[in-house]
This record gives sequence, structure tokens and C-alpha cells, in this order.
Amino acid sequence: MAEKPAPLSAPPAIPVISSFRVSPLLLLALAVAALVGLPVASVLANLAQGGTSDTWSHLAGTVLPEYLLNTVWLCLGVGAGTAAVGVGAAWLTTMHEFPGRRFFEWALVLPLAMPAYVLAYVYTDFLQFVGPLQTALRETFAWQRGDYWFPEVRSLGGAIAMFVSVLYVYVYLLARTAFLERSGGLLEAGRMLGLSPWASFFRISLPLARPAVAAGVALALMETLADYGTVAYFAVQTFTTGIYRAWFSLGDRVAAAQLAACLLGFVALLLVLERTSRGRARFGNSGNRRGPARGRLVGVKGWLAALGCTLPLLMGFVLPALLLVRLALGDSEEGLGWQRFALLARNSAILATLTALVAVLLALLLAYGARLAKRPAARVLNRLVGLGYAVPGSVIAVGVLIPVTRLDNWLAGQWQAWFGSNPGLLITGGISALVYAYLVRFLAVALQTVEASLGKITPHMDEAARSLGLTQGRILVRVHAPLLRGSLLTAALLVFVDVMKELPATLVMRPFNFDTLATQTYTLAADERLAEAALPSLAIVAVGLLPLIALSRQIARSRKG
Amino acid sequence: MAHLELQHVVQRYPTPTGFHTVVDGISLTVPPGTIACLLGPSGCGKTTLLRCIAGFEEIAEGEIRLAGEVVSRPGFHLPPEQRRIGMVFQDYALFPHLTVAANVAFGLGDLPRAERMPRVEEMLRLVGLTGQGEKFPHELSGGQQQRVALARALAPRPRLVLLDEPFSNLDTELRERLSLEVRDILKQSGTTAILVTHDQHEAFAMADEVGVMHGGRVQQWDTPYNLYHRPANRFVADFVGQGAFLPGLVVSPTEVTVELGRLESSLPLECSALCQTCDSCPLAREGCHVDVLLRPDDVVHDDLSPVTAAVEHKAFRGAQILYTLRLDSGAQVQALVPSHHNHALGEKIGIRLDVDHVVAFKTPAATSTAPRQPASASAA
Amino acid sequence: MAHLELQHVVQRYPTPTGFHTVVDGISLTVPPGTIACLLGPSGCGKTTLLRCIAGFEEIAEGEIRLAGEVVSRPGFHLPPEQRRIGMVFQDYALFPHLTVAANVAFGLGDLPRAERMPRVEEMLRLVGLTGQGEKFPHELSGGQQQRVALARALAPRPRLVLLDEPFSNLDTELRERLSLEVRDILKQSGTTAILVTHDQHEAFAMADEVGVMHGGRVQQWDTPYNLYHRPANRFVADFVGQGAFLPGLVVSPTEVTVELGRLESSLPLECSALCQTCDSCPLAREGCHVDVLLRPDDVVHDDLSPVTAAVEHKAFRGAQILYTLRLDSGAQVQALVPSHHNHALGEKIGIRLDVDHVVAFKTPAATSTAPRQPASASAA
Amino acid sequence: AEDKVLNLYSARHYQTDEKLYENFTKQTGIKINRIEAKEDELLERIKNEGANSPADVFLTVDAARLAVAHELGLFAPVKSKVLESRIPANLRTDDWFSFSTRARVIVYNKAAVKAADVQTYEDLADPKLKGKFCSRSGSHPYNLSLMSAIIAHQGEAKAEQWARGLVANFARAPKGGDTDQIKAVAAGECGVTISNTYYVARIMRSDKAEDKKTMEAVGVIWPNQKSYGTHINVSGGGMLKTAPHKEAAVKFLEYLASDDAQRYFADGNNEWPVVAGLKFANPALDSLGKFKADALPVGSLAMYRTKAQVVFDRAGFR
Ligand SMILES: Nc1ncnc2c1ncn2[C@@H]1O[C@H](COP(=O)(O)OP(=O)(O)OP(=O)(O)O)[C@@H](O)[C@H]1O
Ligand SMILES: Nc1ncnc2c1ncn2[C@@H]1O[C@H](COP(=O)(O)OP(=O)(O)OP(=O)(O)O)[C@@H](O)[C@H]1O
Ligand SMILES: [Mg+2]
Ligand SMILES: [Mg+2]
Repeated sequence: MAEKPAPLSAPPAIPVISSFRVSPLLLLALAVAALVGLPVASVLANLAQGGTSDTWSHLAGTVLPEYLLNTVWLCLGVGAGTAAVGVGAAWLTTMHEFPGRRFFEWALVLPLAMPAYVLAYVYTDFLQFVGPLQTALRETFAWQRGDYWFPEVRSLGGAIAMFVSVLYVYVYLLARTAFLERSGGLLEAGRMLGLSPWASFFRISLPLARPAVAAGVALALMETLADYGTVAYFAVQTFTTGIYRAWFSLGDRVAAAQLAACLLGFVALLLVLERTSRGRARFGNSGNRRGPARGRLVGVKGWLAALGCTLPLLMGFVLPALLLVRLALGDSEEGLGWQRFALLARNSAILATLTALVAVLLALLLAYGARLAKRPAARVLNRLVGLGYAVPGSVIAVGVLIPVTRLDNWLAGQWQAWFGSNPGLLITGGISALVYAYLVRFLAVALQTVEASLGKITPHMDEAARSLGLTQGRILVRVHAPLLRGSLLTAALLVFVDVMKELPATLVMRPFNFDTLATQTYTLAADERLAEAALPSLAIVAVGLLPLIALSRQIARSRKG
Repeated sequence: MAHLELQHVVQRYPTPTGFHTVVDGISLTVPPGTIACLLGPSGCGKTTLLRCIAGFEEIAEGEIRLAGEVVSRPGFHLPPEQRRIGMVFQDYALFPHLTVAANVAFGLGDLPRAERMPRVEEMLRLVGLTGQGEKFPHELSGGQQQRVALARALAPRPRLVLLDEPFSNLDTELRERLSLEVRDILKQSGTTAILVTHDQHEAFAMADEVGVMHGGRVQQWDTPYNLYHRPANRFVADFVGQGAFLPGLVVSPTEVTVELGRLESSLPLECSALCQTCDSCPLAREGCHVDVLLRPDDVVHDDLSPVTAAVEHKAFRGAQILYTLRLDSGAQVQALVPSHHNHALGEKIGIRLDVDHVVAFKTPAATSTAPRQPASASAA
Repeated sequence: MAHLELQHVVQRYPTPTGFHTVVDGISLTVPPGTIACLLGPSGCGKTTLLRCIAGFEEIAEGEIRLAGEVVSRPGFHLPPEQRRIGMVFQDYALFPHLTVAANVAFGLGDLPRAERMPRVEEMLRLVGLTGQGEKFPHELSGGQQQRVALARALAPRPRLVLLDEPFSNLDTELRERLSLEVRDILKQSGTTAILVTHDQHEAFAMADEVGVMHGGRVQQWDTPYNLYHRPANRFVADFVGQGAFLPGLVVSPTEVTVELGRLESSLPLECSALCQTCDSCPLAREGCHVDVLLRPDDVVHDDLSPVTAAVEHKAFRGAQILYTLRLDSGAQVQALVPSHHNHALGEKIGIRLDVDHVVAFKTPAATSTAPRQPASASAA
Repeated sequence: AEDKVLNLYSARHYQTDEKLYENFTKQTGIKINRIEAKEDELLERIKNEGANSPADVFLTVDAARLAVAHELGLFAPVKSKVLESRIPANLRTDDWFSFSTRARVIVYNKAAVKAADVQTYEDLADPKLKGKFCSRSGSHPYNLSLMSAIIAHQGEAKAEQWARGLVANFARAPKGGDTDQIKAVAAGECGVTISNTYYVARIMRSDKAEDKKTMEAVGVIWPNQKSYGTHINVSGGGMLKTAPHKEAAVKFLEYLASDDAQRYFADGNNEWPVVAGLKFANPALDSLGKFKADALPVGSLAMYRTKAQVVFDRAGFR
């Protein structure tokens, strides 16, 4: 073969200067990251702007300290709660065998379909002083107000419970993936060194799943921080309340943006702290020959495990769904009609599907870009993209609105200059701006999921493929994408459900006459018609549920072998 | 008071169509303080057997006892962490999130704090990684990682150590040094050990006893000397050491003729007096055809010898060259010749036999039942 | 028209405090169709050097050329996928989501569809995995996985194949068979290859040329014969083959005396005529102290010899036993003795020297500059 | 060319508005394209869309928001005889118009609180009601609007004192919406609250047993009938400066002031029409009876909006 000059060996006309840094894929990834990170960056940029000190000093002097305290407690509660429930559920279902495990494995994902604000509505309706439960209690025992103690739903504790009930799913999904992808060999090594299965959980599985758990908790916290609907309904005033107050009540958008930027800074700081505390340690596994062997939990232990998995499912899904059904049945007024429902569901599904697909593609691109990049710049950019999730929806909506309308107006101007007629706003009026807004907000979810798994693929896999002649782009398609199939599905699923539930951006960015299940729920709920809002809420849950079930079973199947 | 005892252990992996029996009825006994080695071709079930002993695989039949106490039998299974067995994994299985020192200290939970670090230091010194304790596994070379795995398994002073090719990624020198040192440590502490290796020299150097596995069964469990010089069957003869088979004819209870001459065996070829024909004879009797094992050192290069053979292949072995030679009949033999006798491929060189021990097996009949028992006899 | 050329290649890993130079100025040339081997202790940079050649690491200095074309130099770097270099990784790096057949077919994208499957079949047959194509990597044993990795790298007929310990998890028999077969395939297709191995026998058997690495440098790049018999420096002498050093005194340009007697060298010990004292002499001259390398086959067991030594350690090697012996002076030597001479530890046995080639190095002075050049001479 | 479409940005979030718009299309053949969202976000959208904005009409609730839009210069002046003649002067400006009003009334538990004790907004701050008052959040526009009116009438210092009095009387921390407060009053969790009329009316019109029980337990009071009158806020809108369909926009605004449309507000959404003397068929509004509304020009509520929030914050009314 030596005598045949290989055609491939023809030297490239232009020397590729250090292909690692300027691979086109990496450039593309950087461009996308910059684009999606733009609104977040513009929010952050407000920090540089001199604030109207009036608003600041007023807020700082009156309500801000309380808001901050509430926020900290809320974060601590939701963080600890989601971590405990999510990791516990993932650990039980991946590492053990007990009655109903197969069912729980996918059913535990269901609470994700339940929007936190809907959860807040139904639990409040059911549990508050005037709700059916307390009323029944009072009537049965002839109690008066103050005669008995009952936990107040609309409180900090209640808000934490609501968030944990639905957001633990993030931790569950990511931790579960981490446990499954973890080389069984490491656990075996631990057991050889005298660790019981429980001890190996705390000393091996958990530390190794740390990036995944951290990612899951980060998602849960960011969603908590960005939430306004639930906390406002519960009258738990958080930092986000402060942002809305500065903006809407005090009419100071700059101060609001500055507050939002502070929030982001806080989140970024947390993330950086978590990363740096990992030090030089790695969490990837080289040989993943054997998956973990499931320990069998028999007798009482088995039933306890089943009970442990039932509780979050009950809290986050079964109970609220039943309450919603109860509300919907009790609603005497005429409903919306099936046709209208079908239309709303279709709109929601289109948006969610579209966004999920794009988000997964972009997340894969960005995560892979960061893997390719030898310098930390790409990773920093990805973190910036990730911050979008922590920005309250209305703030991000406006953050998106500004660049998009500017671009739109510029385009219109160009069009007019060239063709003489005014086309109006091309992007703002369509779905694309909305999808962009969703991406800015939810790409983080997909990115965290994909990154957590990509990190676990040994770099030798890339190198082996490259030595077999594949370019980086094709490696992504032929090696990483299939290896990440489970994570990609998970990511798509999370984004899909998140978009189904999203409200503030959908409300303000949508095209004319474009209603979704979420906007419909809002319209009714804002009018304090909870009973009527139950139906579209149920529909959100239902429409979100179908792919959820299909996909989570798919994920369970893809992990076999 | 045997330390490790396996009785007819069977292990099966489920397959889509049923079961794949990987360990197929293995019985063996490893006395306390003994170092045993498992040799065998790739995929013969060595790792699986170790995993059964360690407690990672449940067994389908048989029984495993450790220090007299049953640890595995169908339906009963002592969890691995309660067996006090140390294990070095083929793929190291180091904890990527812990430093080297923390990896080594991992199993030292029972030790008082003050004693932990000295023990870690001691182990690191042993494997030649002093001062590398603060590194993370991914910052080490493959061989260094393997040494950490070894140190980690030995640190808690287990009752039984299982080593799955612990030296396979080390260079010869380090490998020899380390294997001798590990042997010394094990011997000093009286620890029983089972070692899986592909390297026969290593097995011979380290082990008191060696088991040769094939197809899920132990073919022979013996001392290195016997494995080499008295292989129990054709597979062992073939697998252990080098050599080639030459067809021979039994001419008397102590004599066999082969192409290269007549071989005399002091002991009779153990033919059963009862059998009348070769076919019915479990071993070999006069007139039977046998295959005679010729080790490379049985064939001596002698320029004066009338018998010559052509050089087919040669492998440089340092002091010697291993020649593969083709006889006139077309049969092949191997010869180990000092390396200054450098002959070209195709050259014909003189050889003679210098066998002090005849190993012969009945030539397999058309029916493929290979003889299990050797016709073995020491030379006079 | 050299196929692979490295000129003063330097590679460094960044460390928290600066740089760690792993490849330290390596120059070498591998002619087309040659099979070269890298030998060296764990952590000496072998894998890293292969990674530089494959294009996974950028180099800090020097130049790498493949078929005359520069593929790496500081500031220029041809991406690995454009180099058409095949690689077999130490940890296999098989694609877990693909079957064995799909793994092997992975690099065959350029081949017409119809040719792909036959090529895969061919490769699987070669590595002894016919019929296992539909399995997934995790369903194979470690050795089987390694063979898949080998098949995958060879399938696209690369211009250069890099093998990072491709046989380290195989049993001796399979290893020898496979290494010879791989050698044949490489030779037939005229593919150039570089193989990293820890097994010297393997290196000697497979390689046309062997490079011994240490501390990021190539210590000697030579034929197996020369490495063993004419080591370029003390490190190589120590690392390749077995043996021990005995202190000696140069008594004439062709003679050295050691504890066990006088060794005669037909060639002068290459002492520079210019130097007046031992210290200033780069090699050795009369009156200088040297260390003489004694291979185990240089020391012959002879019951009649007046010189005796005590058995310190013995290792069974099949046909022979490798004895480590202690001389009266306390110095150690090794001797390879046929295995029927079974002596107990502590026993004193007679030995004599049978050196046909004296290898001696100047004894390191108090200043630790070890001599780089050997004082080597063939025996008459 | 006659405009065949109208682009509407609306911050009204009432299910019943649908029929109101359908009727317009039926009458004029003009199709209505609609985006409904929250007030402030919609304002941002209009502002950012600038000259190319497709929006013709902006509808919202709360006079302060209308005033903000006016200050941002988003509205175009509309000269329309119809509008001028049908809408009272204090409920319109040059460029925006109110189309319906809602009043903030006092709702009390008949068993726990005496009607005589809760006749004015000021009464609610009386220590007599300690532990009896409940309310929705102080940052909600309805409460801010009321506070703005109080500041306009009594000055900032008195207003703050009043807010402190309310806070001292809290039965529980502010939470929930107006409907929740009414139910809490009925159930005895608290004794008195303030609520928008259309929530009260909606419960009154409900057939559900629990709602009927609720209304039996509570009484409704028109506050401050002896002084400046009950606080009202409006829902209204105007044509945008950049409206591409100006003709349709004016038509639509005039339609909203028509009898037909006004009846939708009343019958459908329990709001009071702005057109005087209109006959409508809403028994709940009828039973609430006639009342004296605060005559404060609604536009001036905007002036005190920020101050209202500051006062609430200082008083600890969350
Ligand atoms: N989890 C599994 N499921 C099914 N078959 C398996 C599994 N693990 C191993 N095997 C099969 O069992 C057989 C024995 O495997 P084992 O790993 O014990 O071999 P080994 O002797 O250690 O080989 P090597 O020397 O190559 O490491 C092989 O044929 C392998 O394909
Ligand atoms: N990514 C890295 N960062 C820093 N140092 C490294 C890295 N990879 C390897 N090294 C160091 O470089 C040196 C050479 O490593 P290399 O893997 O090339 O050794 P090797 O000769 O292949 O060893 P082995 O035979 O054990 O596989 C080692 O000291 C190792 O610790
Ligand atoms: Mg194995
Ligand atoms: Mg290496």
C-alpha cells in the first residue's frame, strides 16, 4: 500500500491552524450560545446602568429584607426537598427491586405535567379555611375558627411543598440517569471494600451522581426563583415579588431589571461555587461494562419502598388530578366545547413539540461545543445560556421582545427601502419569536440534561471515532447522539412539558388569536374562576402526560442491556 | 481446615434463548495461606468464577465455603461486603471522584483515624506511588492506576484476595518486582489469594497451585511443575508452555517411535491390561497411535545430526531464538536455540531429540472424543 | 521515502504549577511497512507519544511527518480524522450502542455497501470472533472486547496503525497466535505499525525495530538482537531481558575481571586514548571500575565448578528454572537452569561463566551522571 | 379601502368578552384579531414594536394603566361625537375612554360584624375590628387604586395611618383573590373585607349551593355614601397612534359605547355600564342598588399610584 499514494493524504490547501479551536461545529455552537444568551446578557447589562436610587432605597428600606429572607428559605426548602425526594426515588427505582418498581419507574415522572400554579390553586381550594376539608371538619366537630390547628397552605411551607411536589422530577430524572450510567464495577469495588449497599450509596453513587443531582437541583431552584404565579397566589413574597413590584407597582423597569440581574448573579455564583468545589475530581467512568445489579427488597422493606415512591406520586399528581376532576365536575356552567379544546391542545402541542426538538438539537450542539473547546470560554457561554431558566418569565419575555422587535423593525425598514412597501413585523407576529423566547428560558433544561450525560462518555470514544476517519460533526451524529439517546429523550420531554405549562412569555409574545391551554387556564384563573380553570388545567396535564408516559417508558427500555 | 472450598459450583448467565453456563461444575480447595492462580483462554469463565467467589454472582448449583462457613449456595447468598474478600478488578474500578490516597483509604473505615494515613502511605510505598496520593485517577497512566487498585484491595487486610489480571498493564520489570512483592506480602500476612492471569511465567512465579480452566471447567489443578511436565490432558499440554505434537506409535509399554526417532520412557505408558484394541483402550497400548508432546527444549539443534528441518519461523527471545521447524513429513516442531545461532528462514538445520520425559496422548479417533487422561511417564 | 518521521517532538501537559514534559524531544523514523515497538516502564510517555502521532495531542516542538507530509508541528495540526491512522486503545473504547459487527464496520463509510459486510466478516474471522457479530460489547469478555477493537482499527486499511497494548488482556496462546497473525496482515498489506507493549517477547516477536523509552526519551532504537546484546546504556541493559550487574575492573583493553573470573572481549573496550584518568574517560580504560552485565544464560550451573552461590529465589519457567543466586561477596546473579535441576532455597550450587559477549558500563561516579554510552564488545 | 380587520391588544381577561367581540364582527363584518395578556407586558410590547406595531386598539382595566399608556404617548386622540355624548366626562380623556366601571365595596359577615361598624373605608381601620379584617395583597392594582383615591382625598400621612390601622386589624396575612376573601368572611375566618363588585355579583348569580350559602352569610355595604362616595375603577381603552386600521378602531371604540356592548359588560361580566340610564338584565347588579360613586376623575388615580405602593410597603401591608 505504500506505493499507492493515498488520495486522502493530499495536503489541505489551506493549513488548518489548530483544528481543535476553530472547528466549524464549535463556531456554530458559540454563535448559537451567543444568540440564546443575548437576552440574559441584556438583563445582566442593566447592572451597569445607574439605578433610580429612589426605588432601590424604598425597597431596601421596607420590603426587600423580608423578600430576601423568604427567598433564601424557599431555596433551602425546595433544594433540600427536591434533592431528598428525587434522589431517594431514583435510588429506589434504579438499584432495587420491589413491588411496583416498573410502574413507579415511569409514573414518578407524572407530577412534571402538573403546573405548579395549578397545584397551588387546587391545594388551596381544597385545604384552605373555607375549603371542603376544613369546612367538613368544622361541621362534623362543630369547631369554630381557632378551635383547632390546621396547616396553612398559603404559607412558605406550603409553597415549598408545592414546588417540591412537582420539581423533584428534575432531580429524579437526572439522578436516575446518573445511577444507571454509573459503572456497576465501582459499586462492586465499594462492596469488596466492606460497604453495605446503603453505605455505597452515600459514599460512591451519591458523590458520583453529584453533577447530575446538582444539575437537577439547580433546575428546580431556578424554576422556583423564576416563579411568580405560585408564590403570588400563596402571598409568599420573594425576590421575584420585588422585581414585579418595582416594575408594575412602582413603574421602574430599570430597577426591576437590576433586581433580576442581582438574582441572576446570585444563581451564577451558586453554580460557580458548586463547580469549583468539585476541584480536579472527575465523575466520568471509563469502563461501563455492567449496569448496576438490583438488590431485591422483600417483605416489609419492599412495601416501605413502594410507599416511599407512592407519596410523591400522590402529592404531585394523583391527588391534585382528582381535585381538578372534582372541580371540573362541580362546574355547572357550560364548558368550552370540544372543538375549542382540541384547538388549544393542538396549539400547545405544536409549540411544545417544536421547541422541544429545537432545544434538544441546540443543547446537543452546545454541550458538544463545550466538550470540543479546549478553552473555558464556551463553557462560560453555556452557563450564561443556562441562566435563562432563573429569570422570571415576564422579565425574559421583555428581554426577548427588545432585541426581536429591534431586529424586526430593522428588517421592515430594509424591506421598505428595497421594495417600497411596509411588510410590518415579520418575526414578532409569528411563532418563531415565541419559540425563541422559550429557548432562551428552557434551553437550560435540555443543556443540563445533555451535558450531565455527555460528560460521562470517555474521550477515547471520540478519539476512536476520529481515528476511524469521522469528522467531529459526524461523531456527534453517529456516536454521541445514539449514546445519549436516553438523555436526549429526557431533555425533549422536560422542555416539552415546560413549554406546555409556560405562561408569561406565551401570553405576551403569542401571535394574534393564538390561545393555548396555559393561556386559557390563566384567563379563567385570573378571573378567579377556579372551577372553570380546572378543565384546561386537566387538559394541560393530559396533553403533557401522553408523551411523558410514552417517552419515559422508552427511556426505561433504552436502558436495558 | 481449608480456607476456600468450592463444591460443584455452577453459574449461568441468562440469554435471550435460555441460559449460558459459564462456570460448569467447578470444585476446588485452596488451603489457607496458599496463592492459587487461574490460567485459561479468554472467555473461559475466570472472571466469572472470581465474581462468584466475591459474591457478585449468585450460583445455580454447588456451594462455596470460606473458612468453613457457607457463603454461597443456591438460595443463600452472603452479601459481598460481609465476606471480607479483597478484589482487584480487571478494569481497575477506581473511584474517579476520590484522590489516590482516598481510594486506598476507602476500605479502612474500621481503622482508627490515626492509623489510616500511615497504612495508606505504606500501601503507596509498596506499589511505588509514594507522593502521588493527592492525584486523581485520571491523572495517572494505565499502569499507575492498576497499582492504585492493588493497593486499595490490600489495604484492609482481607481474608482472601482475588486479583483479576492485576499486572496486565505493567511492564515486565515492574510486573516481576510487584508480583514478587505482592507474593511476599500475601505470604507474610498469611492471606490466601486467587490470581487470574494470562501470563504463565507470572502464574508459575507467584502461585503455589495453578488451575487451568477451559470451557467453564478446571482442566487441571496442580503445581506449576506438574502442569508443564505432566499435563492432565491435551488441552493443558497445548495451553501451558510451548511445543508441538508429533504422531507416534506405541511399540512397547515403555517405548514410542516418532519421525525423529525412538523415545524411551522409564515408566510404562499406563495402558490398561484389559483392553484388547486401541479403540477400547482408555489410554494407549502397543500398536496404538499416539501424539507425542515435544517441548521446544526437547528439540536440540545439532549441526552434526543427520536429521534436518527447515526454518519456518523464528522469534527472538533474548538469550535464545525460538525456531519453528518443518520436518520432511510436513509436521512442525519447535526448538529453542541460543541466539547466536542465527539461521535464515528456509534454511535446513540439524536437530535431535533430548526428551527426558515422554508425554503422549492417544490420537483422537474419527469420533471427536478427545482423550481426557494422559499417557504420561517419566523418562528413566 | 520514510513513512513516519518524528523530529525532536516535545509534548507537555499543563499542570497547576506549569508544564509536565511527557515527551521530551523524540526523533525517530519508521520506514514504510515496518513494524516498530515501543517498550518502556509504566508512565514513561508511550501512550502520549502515540496520541501525538494520531493527532490527539498537539505538539509543543518538533515535527511529525507521515508519508512525507507534515501532519503536526507547533501551530499546525492535521485533524486526526484526516490522517488515516488506525488506533487500538488501551481501554478498547468500543461503541457500547453498536453491535460488534457495527463497531468493526464503523470506519468503512467510504466502502461501497456491498463490500462492507464481507470485510467485517473477514476481520472477525481474523480475530477469532466469527459469528459473534451480533453481540454487544458488554456481552463479551475483556479479551474478546480487545479483539473487536483490533478488528475495528484494521478494517479501514489505515496507512499507519497504532496499537496501545492490544494484546495485554489475552492469554499467552491467543496472544502469540494473534500477534503473529496481525504481523502477517500488516506485512501483507504493507501497513506501517507502531505497537506499545509491556511484553518484551511480544515486542521481539512482532517488531522489526524496537524503541526503548524512558523519561520521555527514546533510549535506544534498534533491532531486538542489538537491544539485548548491545544495550546502548545501563537503563536499556537493565530493562531489556534479565540479568544482574557485577562490579568489574578493566585490566586490559579487551579484558575485565569480575568476582567469578576473567572475561575476555575480542574487541577493545573502546576506551578513548585521550583520557588520562577514569573520571575524564567517557567510557572505560585500564584500571577503571565497570559494571558487567551478566544475563541468566551467561551463568551456567555446573556441579563441578569450584565457585558456588546460594539459591536466594527461584522461579519456575517451564523448561527451566530461573535461579537468583547470592555470591560470597553478597552480589547477586541470575542463572537459567533446566527445570529438572530442582534445588532448594539456601542450597549452594556450583556455577561458572559462559559469556560470549561482554557488556560493561563504567561504574557511576559519586556524581550521579550515569554513563550514556556502553563499553560493548563482542566476544571472539 | 374599508378596513376588514381590527387588531386588538387586550388586558381584559374575561371569558365573556368573546361574545362582545363576536357581536361586533356580526354587525360590521370586521374581523377582530386579539392578543390577551397582562397589562404591563402588553404595554412593553406595544412600546417596543414601535412604528410597525400591528395593534389598533389597546384595552385594559385600571385607570392608572390607561394613564401610563397616555403618558408614553401611545394613544392617538379620537374625535367622536358618539363617544363624547355617551360617556360621562369624568370617565374619558382626549385619547382614552372608560367603557365600564367596578366599585370597591365592603363585604362583612352578618353574624360577626355589625353593619353600622363598617360603613366607610375609614371604619375598617378602627381598632374595634381588630383581628377581623382580611384582604388581598397590597400590591394588587385594585387595592393600589383604592389607596390612590384615599391619598387623593386625605393626603399621604392620613392614608398611611389608615393603612397601618388595616394592618393592625388583619385576621390573617393578605393572600388570595377577592373571591377568596368573600368566602373567608362567609366562613367566619374573618369578619370583613373589601371586594370588587363583579366578584360579589358573580357569587350572587351562581346556582351552586355553597355560593348561595356564602351570600346568605354576608352583607354588602356601599362605603362612604355620606362622604366622597364609593371608590370606582374603570376598564377602558383607546386607539393607538400607530394603528394601521384607524377607521375600524374608531368604529370599535364606538361599538363599545353602544347599548349592545354596554349590556355585555353588565350582563356578561357584572360591570356597571358607563352609559347612563341603560336598561340591563342583571339581577345581581340590580339588587346591589344605586350608589354614590367617587367623582374623582379616574385619570388622577394614576398620579398617586407609585405613592400608594410606597405607603402600603411602609405600613407593612404586604
Ligand atoms: N453479563 C454477561 N451476560 C452474558 N454473558 C456473559 C456476561 N459476562 C460474561 N459473559 C460471557 O461469559 C463468558 C466468560 O466470561 P468471563 O468474563 O468470565 O471470561 P474470562 O475468562 O475472564 O475472559 P478474559 O480472560 O477475556 O477476561 C464469555 O463467553 C462471555 O461472553
Ligand atoms: N491528561 C494528563 N494530564 C497530566 N498528566 C498526564 C496526563 N496523561 C498522562 N499524564 C502523565 O504523563 C505521563 C505519561 O503518561 P502515558 O499515559 O503516556 O504513560 P505510558 O507510558 O503509556 O504508561 P503505561 O504503560 O502505564 O500506560 C505519566 O506520568 C502521566 O501521569
Ligand atoms: Mg476476565
Ligand atoms: Mg499507556
